[in-house]
Amino acid sequence: MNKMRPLAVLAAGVLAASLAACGGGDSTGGDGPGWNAGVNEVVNQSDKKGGTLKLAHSDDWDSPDPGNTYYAFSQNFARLYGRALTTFKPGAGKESLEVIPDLATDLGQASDGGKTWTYKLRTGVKYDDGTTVTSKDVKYAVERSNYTEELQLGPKYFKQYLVDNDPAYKGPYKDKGDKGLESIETPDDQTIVFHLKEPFQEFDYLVAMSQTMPVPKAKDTGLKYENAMVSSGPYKVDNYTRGKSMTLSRNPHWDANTDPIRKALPDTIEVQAKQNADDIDQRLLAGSLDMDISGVGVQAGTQPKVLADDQKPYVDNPIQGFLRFMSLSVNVKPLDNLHCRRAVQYATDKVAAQTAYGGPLAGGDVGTTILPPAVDGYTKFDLYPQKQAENGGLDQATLDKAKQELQECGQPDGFKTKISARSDRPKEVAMAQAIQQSLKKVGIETEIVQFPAGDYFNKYAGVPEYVHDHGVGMMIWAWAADWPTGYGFLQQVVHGDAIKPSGNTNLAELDDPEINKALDQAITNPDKAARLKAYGEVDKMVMETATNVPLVYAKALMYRPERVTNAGITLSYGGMYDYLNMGVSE
Amino acid sequence: MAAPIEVSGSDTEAHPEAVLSGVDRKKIQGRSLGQIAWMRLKRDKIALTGAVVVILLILIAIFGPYFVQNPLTYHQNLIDPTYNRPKYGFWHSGISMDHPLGVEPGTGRDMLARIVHGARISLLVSFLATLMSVVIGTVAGVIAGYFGGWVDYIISRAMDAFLAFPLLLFAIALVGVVADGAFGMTGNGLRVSVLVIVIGFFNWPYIGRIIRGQTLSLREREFVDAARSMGASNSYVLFKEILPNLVAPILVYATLLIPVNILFEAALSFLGVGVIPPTPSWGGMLTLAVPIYSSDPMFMIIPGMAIFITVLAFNLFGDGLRDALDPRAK
Amino acid sequence: MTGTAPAADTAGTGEAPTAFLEVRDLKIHFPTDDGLVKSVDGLSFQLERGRTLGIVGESGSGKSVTSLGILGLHNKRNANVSGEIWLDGKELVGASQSEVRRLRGRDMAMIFQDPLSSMHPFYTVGQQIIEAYRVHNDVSKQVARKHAIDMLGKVGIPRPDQRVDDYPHQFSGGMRQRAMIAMALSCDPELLIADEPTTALDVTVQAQILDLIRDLQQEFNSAVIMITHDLGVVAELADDILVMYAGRAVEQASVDATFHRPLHPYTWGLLGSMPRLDRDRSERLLPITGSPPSLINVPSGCAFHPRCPYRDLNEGKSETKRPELVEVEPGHKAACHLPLGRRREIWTDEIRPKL
Amino acid sequence: MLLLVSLVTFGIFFWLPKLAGQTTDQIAAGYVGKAPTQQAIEDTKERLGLDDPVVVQYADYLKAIIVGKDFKAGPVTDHCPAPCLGYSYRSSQPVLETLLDRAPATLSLAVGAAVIWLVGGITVGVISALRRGTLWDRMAMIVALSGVSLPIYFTGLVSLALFSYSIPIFPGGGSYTSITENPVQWFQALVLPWVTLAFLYAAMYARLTRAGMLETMNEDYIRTARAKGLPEKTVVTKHALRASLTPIMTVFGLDLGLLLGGAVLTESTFGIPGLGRLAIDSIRSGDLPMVLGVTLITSTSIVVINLIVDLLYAIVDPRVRLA
Repeated sequence: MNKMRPLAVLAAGVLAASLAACGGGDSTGGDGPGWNAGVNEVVNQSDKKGGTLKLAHSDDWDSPDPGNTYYAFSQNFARLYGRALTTFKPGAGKESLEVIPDLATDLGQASDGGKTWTYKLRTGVKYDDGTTVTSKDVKYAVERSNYTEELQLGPKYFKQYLVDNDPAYKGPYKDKGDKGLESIETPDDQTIVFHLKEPFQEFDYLVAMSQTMPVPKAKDTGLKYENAMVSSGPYKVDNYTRGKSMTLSRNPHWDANTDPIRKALPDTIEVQAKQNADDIDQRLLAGSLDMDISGVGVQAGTQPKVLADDQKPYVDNPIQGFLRFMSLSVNVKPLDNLHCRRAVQYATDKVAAQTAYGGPLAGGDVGTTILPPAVDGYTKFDLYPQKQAENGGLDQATLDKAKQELQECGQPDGFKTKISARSDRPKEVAMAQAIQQSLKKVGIETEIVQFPAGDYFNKYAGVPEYVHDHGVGMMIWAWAADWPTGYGFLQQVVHGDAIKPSGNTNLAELDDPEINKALDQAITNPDKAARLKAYGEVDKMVMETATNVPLVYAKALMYRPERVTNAGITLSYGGMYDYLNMGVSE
Repeated sequence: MAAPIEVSGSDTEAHPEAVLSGVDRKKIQGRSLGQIAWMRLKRDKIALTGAVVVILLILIAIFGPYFVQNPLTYHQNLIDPTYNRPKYGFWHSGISMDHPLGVEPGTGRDMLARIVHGARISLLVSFLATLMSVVIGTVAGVIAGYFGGWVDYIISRAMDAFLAFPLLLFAIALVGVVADGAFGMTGNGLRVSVLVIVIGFFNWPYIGRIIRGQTLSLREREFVDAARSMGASNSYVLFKEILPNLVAPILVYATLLIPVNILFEAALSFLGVGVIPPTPSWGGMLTLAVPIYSSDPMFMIIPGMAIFITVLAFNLFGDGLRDALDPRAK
Repeated sequence: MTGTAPAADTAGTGEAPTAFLEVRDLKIHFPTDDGLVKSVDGLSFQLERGRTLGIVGESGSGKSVTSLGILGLHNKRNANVSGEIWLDGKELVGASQSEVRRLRGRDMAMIFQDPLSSMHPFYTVGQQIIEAYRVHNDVSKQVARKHAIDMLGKVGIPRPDQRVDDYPHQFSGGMRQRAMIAMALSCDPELLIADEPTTALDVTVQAQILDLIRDLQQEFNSAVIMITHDLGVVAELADDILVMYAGRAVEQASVDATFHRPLHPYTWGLLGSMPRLDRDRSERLLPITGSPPSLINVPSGCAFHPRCPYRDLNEGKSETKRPELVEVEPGHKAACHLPLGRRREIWTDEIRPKL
Repeated sequence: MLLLVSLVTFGIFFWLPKLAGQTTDQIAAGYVGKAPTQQAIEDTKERLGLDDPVVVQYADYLKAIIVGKDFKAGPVTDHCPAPCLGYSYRSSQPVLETLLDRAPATLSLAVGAAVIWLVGGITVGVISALRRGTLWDRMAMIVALSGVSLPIYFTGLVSLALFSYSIPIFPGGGSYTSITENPVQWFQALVLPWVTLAFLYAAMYARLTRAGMLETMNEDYIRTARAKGLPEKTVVTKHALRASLTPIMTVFGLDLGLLLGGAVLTESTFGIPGLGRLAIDSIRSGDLPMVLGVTLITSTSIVVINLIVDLLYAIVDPRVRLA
């Protein structure tokens, strides 16, 4: 599992188009909407109801419980059986990044300088058991997902930003008082008010998370809720068997009048879990399957097939929300020295890394900034320009720069350290090997250490103490924003406050007062344009510290079978197809 | 899977006397077990082929690495960025004059070099592991078989228990739990030793069982009684009478255990708990080949065949050796 | 002693003989890694119904191979068989396997040395007899079972109706051998070959089994070949005796002649090495010196010469010329270079007294 | 026996990590999800009882098996009746339920393959034994050796590449469906796994059978059977083969037992959702109760099958007395 999958990524349509171009040119031969057509607009637009939408997953949900999940695909898909206060506009490219009201009638009303947010619920929204949705259910949903010890899998932003009770709130399962979390008020069944510790201008993005999908207290069964979920969306979950499948059918009590954004086209939706990845691709190409729900693109083995002229028109190659990069721990010698870090910035052959990860199409574009081009606030710059020698590898000039930095660092002959990667991510390990090779050229000797992805952040790379003790100077990983803004992307990675004893996400342990301050100010700023500008500047400041080596902006080859209607890449869920209005043509 | 004890049924079906009075006489005229074995082995063309290949492999494992290019050197220029696989060579294998077995997708590292270095790891691990199994197995087997009674009972039950474990799972788990830096070792040094210990430790019952059986029967033999009756000490009987007679079976089953262990090591690497990259290993190469095997099968075939040929060679040789040395075939 | 009129005259002519069983110039050779093993090398004899032929010799003299050869039980793949075996007017060496198979068990049966290993451990004695009976007789299981019980009764097994369902390992050695015999006789064969039928048994039982065989032979009037290295046994049972050495017959005569007027040094040796309880022994036994010859490189000339104390008495013929088996007295044949008279002297003067 | 197995398993998974120097905090950190605050870690430790000494944890585990156990799922508590193998650390599913849910796939795979390899292996073995030294025999034995020399995941991939992708006769990996759902697809999906798995084992059994036959064909009672004038066919099948089968039964018991614990490599190669894959996944995700569960199932099936084998022994070989 990737530590974090994006809830949203911002990208300019123009950009997407240009990416499409560098992604292998336009459709050649074959009919169909065309290569990369789904990146900018929704393909096969249709209102035809009926049929069965078949999806498959090579793995399984962390949990389909809206209050206990983190995956992007899960957030994307949960909207079929649940309605959060807000959501992202169904569509492709730029428009897909717009936050719009869903369960709420309108976006949040900020007051008190952005510390208080008020939402009004739509009337007449019913669960699949016929009961009516009230604001208490939303409150309860947030409480159970953020404050209980049982539901651990989802993000904990509400806990982080909302004012806590005094004494600390123990969550609805332990705290039997009827007040619950006092910082969420529900003056009436249609109104809900959130009180934040600090001004926070991007709260509308936060409540777009599946964690605000209403859960009636009476129906909550904690960890077992995933097997008996109550639906507030157009579909109800008929059954979910972990490791096997989930089937959805229409929610008889869903009323289109209360829901302007959903089309609810298929009669039934099936998801098979734990399927063989290659087989998923085969079935996609054969037309017996409609979607790979995980949205990570086709397997390397299928790549040649989908790039063949007859298939290419059905392929999109969108930028995904990830930055794949290498953090340099400022607390591991000699990387505590700026110049040693800068040396690494130069000496790391990013093209080699890119190829190792799958090349420009399946791997991604070479990265030079922390913010991926698809994230709002991205400004293009390259502080450590590299050049390739004609027969592969970095050219002498670049290597000389690196050597010179090593000189200044006092390590003219290079140094020794460790590179960490996730053992069950062959491509990441391949990347590590590529980097190991290129660093060797300037005398930086590295040893590759591998850890299981499951424990990467909670036990190893994400545990500063471990990193220091074992001298793991370089850590390869990937990161995507939890909500589609520069803040959502940067805060967890570069803000001093993000450093945690375990499950750390600021792997470089960068704690620069300037950077921290810049971020803190940005988020309190109601002016969006100003915020975006600030994110770009923070990005530059971070790159100045050379603590993180951007490797690639992730991209994937996504297959869009002919019979699938309303297929568009939504950047808000990290560049996968938007499932909200997907249908099938018979 | 304990190898079946095969009798190469000698052609004496209907005329025991004839051959006894015939062949035996000659044997009595000073033909040692070794000579007989060698004589038989020489006649067994298949086993000989196996033996030759085995020797070749060992030579390759020892000296090969000095003759091939660096298995870690990248040849990005050989890789087609769009498909992320070699630009030329049939099946996009990248086979060429400089790269007889082609190059690896993504990195363009020389396959031949990786196979050769892989052979080194594979053989190193399986040999050491086998050695370990043989030592534990022999000691346990002899003790159980020779002293019998409750000692035998305990050891036998232990062997049963071991055979009842899902070894692969345990191996994976064990390699997993041993964190880097444990026992003051790091990187591949640690990993290889862990692999050796895990594989070796889990395979000893196979040897143990056989040795126990052999010892049991030996213990009843006249010459042992004779020695005992002359008041020989246990240790004397064990080392002077029993062990020498166990050499043949030990040799045979060690040879037959090596291929089993090679497969075991490959399987572990395949499941991602083998030696640590960039050190090449055959199983590891197969893992990388899995996602692309349907489009570019060469990267699966080459390491696959490497494993196959090696294991087959050892099996053929070990088989012939057994037929040649099998006491019952004498 | 018409029973064993010399076969030499009709040898190899290919036409059916008068005798019930006639073996002509039988050769059974086994090519092995170490050379050609001549287990049987030109053996001829004949046998009538109701009579018993004892074949004696040391192990390795080719006795058992002969018997297996007659039944066609030698390994087809690696044995070269030549010569003729006539059973009741049918030639067996040339006959197809299936023909011989059909004869086996019905016309000729065999009793083996070790009854335990010779009976299948997984089947009851009854099953094995029934099986034997039903191969050759198309009868219902019940009938066959009935027959089996009768047979067991005949061979003197108490409570046969119960024992029939026992497994071999539940029988005592003697009982087992009786069961074997019952099985062999279940289709009342005309030729019964007993290969060391008593060696695996203890002495008291031996006698009983021998009696049993004798009685049954009288009852069924079958021809019996008794293979043994124990002259005592043949003395008990046989009418005639064939002494084999290194795959050839060296002496062939009636029991009486063999025991009282043996005309071959090897026979003397055998007699000499046989403990005689019926008379007080003057001296110690006279074992034959040396060990049996290799059947791969059989000694030149007389195969026995390396061990023969009288080899120097024939102007070196022993080492060069192989002595033919010739009739020296009516119905008494021997293969030896020693002049007949000399032989008689040696027997009467030197050997007999010492026995 | 089972106790021993469970004890060792428990030791390896619960005790060894501590031995390797991990603190309970670190261990717990593996299960807290993505926001491992100290609070969360404490909660998790308490929830999973990781702070107790390993002995106590083992005792609890056994207790659960005997009397069952309650599981706090939040607002509701869930009772898992004896024999309770606990709950997954990851998915919070009852272990036994999951095992039973996965077992059919593994069972189908193992049994189907077993049938093929027994029939195939024994037939080939017998023929080779009878035609010893002939070309057929040599070929058969070389093929057999190749069988045991091929890594199953390699044969699996090759067979998939050939018969599923190049020549699409059979469905690709991961197309397993339960027999109750769709018998036809169940069969189609399992043909390749069966054959690949059977190939490996058939090879072994062919060699076993051949060896056994060669041995028994030298037995006196075979000569007797021939002497009775039995047709060669009867001699071979009824007398020789039956005697040769006993040693094979023993090995078969062990193999089948281990297979029922999940053919790890085969299942992961063909994407069959059986116990083997469950085991691998669980080990990777450190889902100890699951791992324990699978190991126990495996050893149990081995013990049970060996019992059956012993019984069969007594039936096949009258000399064997049941103790």
